[in-house]
Amino acid sequence: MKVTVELLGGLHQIFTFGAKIVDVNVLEEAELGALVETLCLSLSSSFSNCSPSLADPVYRTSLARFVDCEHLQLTGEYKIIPGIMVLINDVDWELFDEEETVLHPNDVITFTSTLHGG
Amino acid sequence: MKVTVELLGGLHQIFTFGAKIVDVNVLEEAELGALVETLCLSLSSSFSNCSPSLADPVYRTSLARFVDCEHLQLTGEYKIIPGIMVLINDVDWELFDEEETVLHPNDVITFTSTLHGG
Amino acid sequence: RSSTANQLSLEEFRRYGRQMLVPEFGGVDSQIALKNSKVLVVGAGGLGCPALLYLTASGVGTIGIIDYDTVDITNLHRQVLHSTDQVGNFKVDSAKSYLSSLNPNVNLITYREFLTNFNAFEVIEKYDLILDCTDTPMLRYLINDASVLLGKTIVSGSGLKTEGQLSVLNFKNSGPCYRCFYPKPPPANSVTSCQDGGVIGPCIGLVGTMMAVEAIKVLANSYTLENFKPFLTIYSGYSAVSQSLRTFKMRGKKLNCEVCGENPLISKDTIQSGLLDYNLFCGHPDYDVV
Amino acid sequence: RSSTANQLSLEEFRRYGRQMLVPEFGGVDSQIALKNSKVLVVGAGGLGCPALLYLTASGVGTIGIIDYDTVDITNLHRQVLHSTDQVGNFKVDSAKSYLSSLNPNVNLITYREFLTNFNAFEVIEKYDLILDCTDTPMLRYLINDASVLLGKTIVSGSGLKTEGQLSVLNFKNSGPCYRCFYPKPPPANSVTSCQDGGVIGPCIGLVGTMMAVEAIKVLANSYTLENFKPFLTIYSGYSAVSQSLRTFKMRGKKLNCEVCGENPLISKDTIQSGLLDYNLFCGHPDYDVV
Ligand SMILES: [Zn+2]
Ligand SMILES: [Zn+2]
Repeated sequence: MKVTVELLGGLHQIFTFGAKIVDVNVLEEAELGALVETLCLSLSSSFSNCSPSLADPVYRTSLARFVDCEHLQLTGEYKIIPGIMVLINDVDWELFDEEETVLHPNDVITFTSTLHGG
Repeated sequence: MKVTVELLGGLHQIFTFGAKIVDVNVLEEAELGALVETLCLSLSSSFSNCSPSLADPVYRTSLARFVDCEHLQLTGEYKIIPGIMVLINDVDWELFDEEETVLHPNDVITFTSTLHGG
Repeated sequence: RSSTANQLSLEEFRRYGRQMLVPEFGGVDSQIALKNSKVLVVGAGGLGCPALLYLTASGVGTIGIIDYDTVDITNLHRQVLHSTDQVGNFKVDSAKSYLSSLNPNVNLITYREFLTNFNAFEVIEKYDLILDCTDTPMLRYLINDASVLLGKTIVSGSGLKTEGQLSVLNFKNSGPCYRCFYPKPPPANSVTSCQDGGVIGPCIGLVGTMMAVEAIKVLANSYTLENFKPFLTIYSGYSAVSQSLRTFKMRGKKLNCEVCGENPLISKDTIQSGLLDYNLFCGHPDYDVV
Repeated sequence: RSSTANQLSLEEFRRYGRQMLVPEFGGVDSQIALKNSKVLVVGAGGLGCPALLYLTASGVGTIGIIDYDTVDITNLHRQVLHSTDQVGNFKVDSAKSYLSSLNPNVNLITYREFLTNFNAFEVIEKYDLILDCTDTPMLRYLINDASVLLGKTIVSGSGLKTEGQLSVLNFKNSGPCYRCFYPKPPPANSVTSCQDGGVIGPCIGLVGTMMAVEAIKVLANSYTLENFKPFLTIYSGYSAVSQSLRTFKMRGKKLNCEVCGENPLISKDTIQSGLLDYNLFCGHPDYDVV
């Protein structure tokens, strides 16, 4: 099924597709965590045709702006870093089940990194 | 069927319900012109239980901020005055068929009077 | 003015460095485009004040300001470019005194005049982009007609109470104009001014600030004939939660538009001769200009 | 200062008349509420400049400004309250010199200091509402913690490049705080400043202007415990068409929040003793303050 991903606060720059809004295909009843993994795999494809290693500093620096690379290396889980807000249809994911929120067709998932400039 | 009406630019003040967003029931396949009439009839109910006359200056002053009262008196048609923009699901009604646009369930119809202050 | 038109001085590089860094802005080329631009701001009131502050700070090379009003104490809650000691002075003089110290690189030209049928062409033709920061339909039609006939893009803003509206009109002579949006003027009794209806200072300020953003996009060529889409953006300062902007997709140029259409009725002659009487057209035969 | 705290002078009636007319504002009562309010603006930069201009103009009775920075030429494209002749002067002094002439009715108090663990409580406790116009996570956590412990509402803004964010935090001690939104600081290398990332002047200016609108809503009691809903509003100056605001519905207060939760770990003591090291917490042990 199709969901729409929005990347705000500069996050779009780290992904291959480079767009702020993009449609992504996920499995029926996929959880939000699976979408995060799909996005990260799309990121890796911008570095090489094969899956790049977390030891590659360029890849790791990019990925580290979205998920916790240490946690990924230890557990294989893609965990959003602190400072990124995740919203499902304009509502904070904390009001649902965060990574475990079950997605529905045409959901809009917004990721935005927190800005600090003033 | 239900459509949603938004009244911006101060227009909400002239209607009975006084809200900026309101759900309105119209017939299936109603045209936008019929919605305008429904809104105007709701306005008249704020003046009395029976239908007030266009000769009533208070009623006419209020109504004149939304429809052309002279045209109404002559033809019985409710015609939006110049300076009010009408939008259907965020798109200018000129890109559809203006008053003759056929409405669909859950359409959002926005009326906004043009502001001139600076 | 230590550098030529096609390059930036070291001072300019430092002053504008933080905006040249922004990818969407377009770097040195865009900064030089700004430097070579001439912008006319019509009205130094609630919209004009923040627009002038940010356009002057951003390094637009030449900025014209036209307004015949003097600073009144009732302006001060929102017209933040005019300080209390300027009450009674002309707004254009008050504006220039602060703006020239804000950025001495900018060539500031002031017109202590009403914009009228008779001077509109002479003034507007000197500029590349016009900001309509006025407050009556009459002036909005006049600015539109003269700008269309001279081929100028207009950034148009307005506001009242807690709301505002924003549009880019006659974009490169290909987008719709004010008359395409509003072929007929509103009934005179449906028009409310900030004097009568009131306005929250930072709400009108926000619209003026948005006008500066749009002006920078036009001048730095972020908008092109290919990507520009006609729009009307509506701001609400007191929406149900927080503040909101809504952007509506609008009609293109109307073929039957009286000024930008295929068979225009309005020309430089009809305006300059006074044949087209904007007071009468807008139903205010006794209305004071501005 | 010709009138007492519970009424307005004739001068004040004239100066603020246009905003008192706006139904959403709330008339004379709201103007008197503004007059009796004390607002602290932390940071007189890209956000602080427009926020200070509009809050001063609107008639907030007492405005504190804390900043240890001096005006630099690289600030001038966006920090429109500081003119070129102020380069090298402290921002608080530059700000005060213009603001005091903008509205002599306002009591302006300046702090030529960093906000630190040691002075935060002493400064913040004197005010009713805090505007966070700073530019590092470290200061945002410090302002939040001290404000929460002192029961102050915070209007929080930020921006970078063409985007911005806005929120009202710890609303009347019942809404969520900065730590409820961000229990853990972002990785230090994911934080970009306006110096490094650049910023469009009127884009950050728009966020500061929105902060002034939110401040007026808090001070004039447009927001109440009944109608306030936690939100995060995101501004984009260069969206596909025009500019955009998106408002997201956010979590409420978190029961396990380290400062506003049921069993807080953070207290005035842990802050003032220096036990809570914000530099270390945010991963910038060598970071300059502000
Ligand atoms: Zn036209
Ligand atoms: Zn909290």
